[in-house]
Amino acid sequence: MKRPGYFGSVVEAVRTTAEGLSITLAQYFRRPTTVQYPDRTAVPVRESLPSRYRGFLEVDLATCTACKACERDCPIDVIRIDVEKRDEGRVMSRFDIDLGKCMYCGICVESCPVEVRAEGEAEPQKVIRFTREFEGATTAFPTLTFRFIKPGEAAPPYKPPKKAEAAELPPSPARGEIARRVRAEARVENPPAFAAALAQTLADRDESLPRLLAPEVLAARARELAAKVDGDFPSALVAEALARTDCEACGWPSCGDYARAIASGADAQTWKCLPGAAKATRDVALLVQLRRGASPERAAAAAADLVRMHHRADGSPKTALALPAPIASTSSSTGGGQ
Amino acid sequence: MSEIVIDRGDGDEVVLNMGPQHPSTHGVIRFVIRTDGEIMKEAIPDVGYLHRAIEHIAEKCTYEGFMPYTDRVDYVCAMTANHAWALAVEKLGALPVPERAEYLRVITDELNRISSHAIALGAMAMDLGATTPFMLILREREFVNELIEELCGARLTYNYHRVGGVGWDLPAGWRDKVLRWCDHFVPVIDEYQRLIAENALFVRRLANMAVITAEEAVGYGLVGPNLRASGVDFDVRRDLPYSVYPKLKFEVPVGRGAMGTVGDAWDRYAVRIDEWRQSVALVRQALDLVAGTPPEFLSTPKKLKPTGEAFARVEAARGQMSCYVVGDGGANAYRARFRTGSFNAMQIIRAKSRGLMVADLVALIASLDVVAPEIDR
Amino acid sequence: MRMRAAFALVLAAAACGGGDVAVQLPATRAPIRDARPTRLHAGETLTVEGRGGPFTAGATTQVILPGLRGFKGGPMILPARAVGPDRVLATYDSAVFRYTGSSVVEVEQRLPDGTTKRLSSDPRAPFAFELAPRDVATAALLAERALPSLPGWLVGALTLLLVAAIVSLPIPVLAGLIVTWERKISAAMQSRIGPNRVGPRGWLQWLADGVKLLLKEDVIPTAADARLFRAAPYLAFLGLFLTFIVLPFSRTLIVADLDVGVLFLVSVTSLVVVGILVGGWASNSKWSLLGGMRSAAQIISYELPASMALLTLVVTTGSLRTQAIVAAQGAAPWDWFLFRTPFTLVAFVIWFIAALAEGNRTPFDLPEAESELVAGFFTEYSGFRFSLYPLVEWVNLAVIGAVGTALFLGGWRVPFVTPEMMATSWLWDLLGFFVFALKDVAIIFLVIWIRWTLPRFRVDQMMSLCWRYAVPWSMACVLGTLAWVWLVPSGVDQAARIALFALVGVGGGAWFALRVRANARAYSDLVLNEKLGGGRP
Amino acid sequence: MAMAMDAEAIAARLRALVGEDAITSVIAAEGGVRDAVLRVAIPRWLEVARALRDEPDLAFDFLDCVTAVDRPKDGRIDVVYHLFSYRHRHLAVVRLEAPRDDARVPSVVAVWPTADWNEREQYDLFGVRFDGHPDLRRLLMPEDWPNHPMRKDAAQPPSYRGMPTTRPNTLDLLPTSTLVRK
Repeated sequence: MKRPGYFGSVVEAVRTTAEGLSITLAQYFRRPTTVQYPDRTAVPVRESLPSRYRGFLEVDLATCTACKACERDCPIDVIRIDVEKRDEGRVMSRFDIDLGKCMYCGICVESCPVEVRAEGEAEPQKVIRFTREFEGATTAFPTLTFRFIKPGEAAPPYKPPKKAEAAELPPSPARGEIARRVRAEARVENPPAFAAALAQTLADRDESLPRLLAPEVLAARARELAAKVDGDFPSALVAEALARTDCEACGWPSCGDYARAIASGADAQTWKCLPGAAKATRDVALLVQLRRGASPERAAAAAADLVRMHHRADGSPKTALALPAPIASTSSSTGGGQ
Repeated sequence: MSEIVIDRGDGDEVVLNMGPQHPSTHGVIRFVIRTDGEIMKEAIPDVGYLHRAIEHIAEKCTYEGFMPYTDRVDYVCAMTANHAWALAVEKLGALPVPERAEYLRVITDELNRISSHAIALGAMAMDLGATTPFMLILREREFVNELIEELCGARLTYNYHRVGGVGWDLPAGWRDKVLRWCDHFVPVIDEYQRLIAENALFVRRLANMAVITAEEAVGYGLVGPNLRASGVDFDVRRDLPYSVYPKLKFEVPVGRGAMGTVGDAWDRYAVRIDEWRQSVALVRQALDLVAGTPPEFLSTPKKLKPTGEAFARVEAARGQMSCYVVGDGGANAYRARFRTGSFNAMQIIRAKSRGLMVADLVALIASLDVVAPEIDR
Repeated sequence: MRMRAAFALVLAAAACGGGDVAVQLPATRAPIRDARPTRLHAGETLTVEGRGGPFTAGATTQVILPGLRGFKGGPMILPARAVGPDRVLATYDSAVFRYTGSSVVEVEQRLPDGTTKRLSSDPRAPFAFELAPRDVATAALLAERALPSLPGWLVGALTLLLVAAIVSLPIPVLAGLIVTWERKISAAMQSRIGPNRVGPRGWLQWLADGVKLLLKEDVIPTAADARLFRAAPYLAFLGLFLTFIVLPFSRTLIVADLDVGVLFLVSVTSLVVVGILVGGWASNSKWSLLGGMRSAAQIISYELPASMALLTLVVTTGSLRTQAIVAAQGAAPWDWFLFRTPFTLVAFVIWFIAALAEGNRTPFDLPEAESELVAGFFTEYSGFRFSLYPLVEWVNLAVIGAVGTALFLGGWRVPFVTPEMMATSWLWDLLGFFVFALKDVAIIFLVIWIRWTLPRFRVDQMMSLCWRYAVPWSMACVLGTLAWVWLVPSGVDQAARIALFALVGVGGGAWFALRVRANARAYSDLVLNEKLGGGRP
Repeated sequence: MAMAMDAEAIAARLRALVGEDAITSVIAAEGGVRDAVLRVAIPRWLEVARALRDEPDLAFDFLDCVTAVDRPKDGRIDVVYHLFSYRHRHLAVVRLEAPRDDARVPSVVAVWPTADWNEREQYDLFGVRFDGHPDLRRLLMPEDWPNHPMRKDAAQPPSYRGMPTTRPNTLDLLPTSTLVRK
């Protein structure tokens, strides 16, 4: 079709521009369709999502038979289940899903053989199922690895009743509860790297020896740590005492590794945390003493001596240690210690 | 991906590097433009930045396990990519598919075609400077996303089709919502046509620009809307019918050169707008017919270890997507090959870019509706 | 905010020299022969000369101008002193507002013997007086006299600086409000919500953005030409800021009512293109250079039709002074220049398109076409230096609105109020300012509205629109107006105005309203996710 | 006049046009093979291609897809061409069986321009050299990628220009409960 001529194109321009303007003005008076997430929505977005929404996965361990169908069928193996032989029989010691890598395709849910009745749901659900949780923004990447079994605990596999085949499906909590709990735990387990370091530096600005080793402060700290060091001795406790800056001044690639080395006794020199300076040495020394069963008072005294031996009055370490060759850490270095 | 070393041309030639991060290359594609400032001597595409080796992954996971990866072959129109893989594997293993599943496949394909065209048309308007049409049409796309989200739980990478059927049946009340949306959407198409398609400025930018003749289109392997805009009346849904398309009545829009010559950028734009209307009609017909089908929507194959080779074609949003599968009796595909619409459309850009202006290159890319995932896979 | 700015303008009102010379009729044998100068600023003296020594030196005398109404309503009385038998010097002490009018000059003297003598100039030849408040020059003079301790030139410079500051302080606020308004309009047109978090319903968003940009680090590319890179934005800002001098916001609210008003306006805007070109070149990046060159070509070529379009107005009014052009238009819409003649209507359209091009507004935003040139000439700018360019663009919107209102839509003319009545009290001026602001806002809305509807021109299409359409048609308008002013009798002229207004104004408006209603009814708003519902501002 | 032809008819027509030795055999469409395949002799492939496109009764004007299939067990790489005719609406599948170590196949870019990138991709991923291709460079992988990645025997290089090509599974990095108890 021939394009309009000299004057024709002027008429066309005016007509179509006027038409366009009338449409945008009509649009101007319509109600906006956007929603101001996250704080000005009528209901929390989670509740407005359809029931089949594929958000975070969750596993109801009470009804999980540890058949590992989901782990086997996942195309990118983001599910890891460890089953161990213990004196009380086959037990699941680990059920992790790395939701940072999962692509939410739903193949695991389809391959799960066990059906359950979730609270407030008409259709039967599976043991591993999607929830409508989706808010997973985090600065520490390991937070997205949901650990349905806490390290150290164990969950016995569920044995479906044989004879009552047609019996009522086993009950299961409402979808989302388990996911929210596990996500909260994951957030606690992996404090954002920079927040912890910042809080630590801000909280106790004055780190000179007189203040750190003042009798009542030292005693209070010893009692506080004694309460934490009950029988078990997770390296995370030691890691918290360090400066968490992964600066490798102690020779270990990350604070986590140095903490694990101290916890396992591989590295007895507990005063190498330069940024942590006197405060870190004191806390770690207290922990080590308490771990050996010393009473808070004797632990406080030993810690005070150790700190005075290795730190000047203002808390800075005496010997600027030459960095020894990094010792092959027991596990590959990752961000924050475990 | 190749470091294209350009010998310094004559004096006033400037070598511009457009991409791979550039607002109007629709994904990670790079163009090396030799221009004198406005008129282009040539725009050399350089692809491979989004190559995830999807075909290689197909050899590493099972036939069913590979389905979510087909979403990533063309994440703007994932449904038809699912459908291509399902068809190819079903043809390879000669697997039955229940009739209800076929209708569900057609419904979701057409809905996804509408939302994919929404991005194509909206992005093209935005590339030429009109941001309002883009926002308005994304509002319609949001409705489609919500409908499909209610059906299968995902908004972009659905993983809805399965080998031997589909993953979920229609939820309650979904059919009325879709019909309500269709009634709302048809007048919106007319408004969109008046707002931008017939706008004098828009037409002057696209009419008679980068005209692709029928021979060139076929020679360069253009498919889908790009091919039909050049006047070739071919649509896989009608001419190599699959699924239940023979039972549905629809016309195939072909470029008529309404604002310039047949096969210019405006025709490629107008053909997609007409396809919107056809897709809405298809969705309506399929929704009526699906009610009368038996409830079974998935027949999962017992043992899926086929041998042999099969070749399936699907009319995706960017044209015919062909999927060639070779099985050697194992649980994984021995070789999988996806030939997509954007892959062919990219080859014609270098030939067509000679003599265009830089602003026209942007319009040409948008009119061919090229997306990076499909080119590199 | 805008009100305080207006009063500030009044305090610093300045008018420098020149102006029309009133034609003096030969006086008959009246005792007072002449009174010079007729254009007086507060603080200047009026010399009245008598014929044949009528005055008695040393007597208490005063000069009365019955035709001009004094501040408290009576005839204007100026204190004077007789320096000789035939000369009296009267001082026009001060007036807050501008008086224009014609009046006879009378001198009244009280003689030592108690009688009063009253002499008058030729009643048949009144003098055309124009009394204006103190201009910057006289203000500086008075300031020097008031502060003898400081050197004269310093006081003068400080006064000028004070005037400049008072005029330019509201400009960033003005720009900020327009930016926020544009974001709210564009949001509504795209079914979005727009800024509604900072300040009451989002109206302080511009302040938040401004402060953010101030805090951002302004980076200078290493290979850039640092000095030019820093200077460019200020050049562009200077070009725009100067246009505020000749904009007639109200009868008296004008910084300097230059006789060459319109010419000054057209010539000053070309400084903006220098700023853009230098900015583009100095960034030493291919994209910026391309953006800068495109914008230079665009603005320079669109200056021609813009000035030709304004020329048609100058031809109709016969004066370059913006106030004169406003005065030549009536308050009623059909008396505006927009509908005065078909040629001025076309001139308005051409001027409006050219103004959009000079402001780099869609559909002419080629220089910063995101899709091709990333961000055009200000790609490399950041921080405060960057914020000057959008500031220039958005204040340019206000300038387009002001010029359009003043020259085409009857400026500050309040309907059914004659200029003389307006001269009576400052309340009318305030109302005039609001009418001006209303029309200004209407044009700004139109410019924003167009931006969110139309796509962008290609470079060659933009140039062809200028040279194949705008330039020839604007020349035709000038010739047409000449012919119209010369040939068309006033009766037909009046009828043409009403017809044009009825046809284009009322008719066009009605058709458009119908289209808007049809589009509004085309389809109903759909909400699929009832729980979340649609957006609430 | 559109008249669809099946594989046998096409093979017969090609043998008549190009020569008896051009088509080595026709694999019928039964068992796993869903579409009949024409096995063409590699040296005669360019002529066959021209005949396929120019012969009015064949009119295969659309080269749908070029695929290389690596079969180390049979010591060969098959290059499979899927062709389609818009006029006659019929399909053809051509297979060229090239030796695995030095796969050289004549390029058909002269016949179908769309073959340009298709062939470059198969060269990039499988190492099949297309003689006569105007610009046979890698299409997707970087220029200096050490091998042709999709060959069955191609090992994944541990790193490319200093960037590791594999990442440890994040789940392995987490210490399992047993480690902690020790």
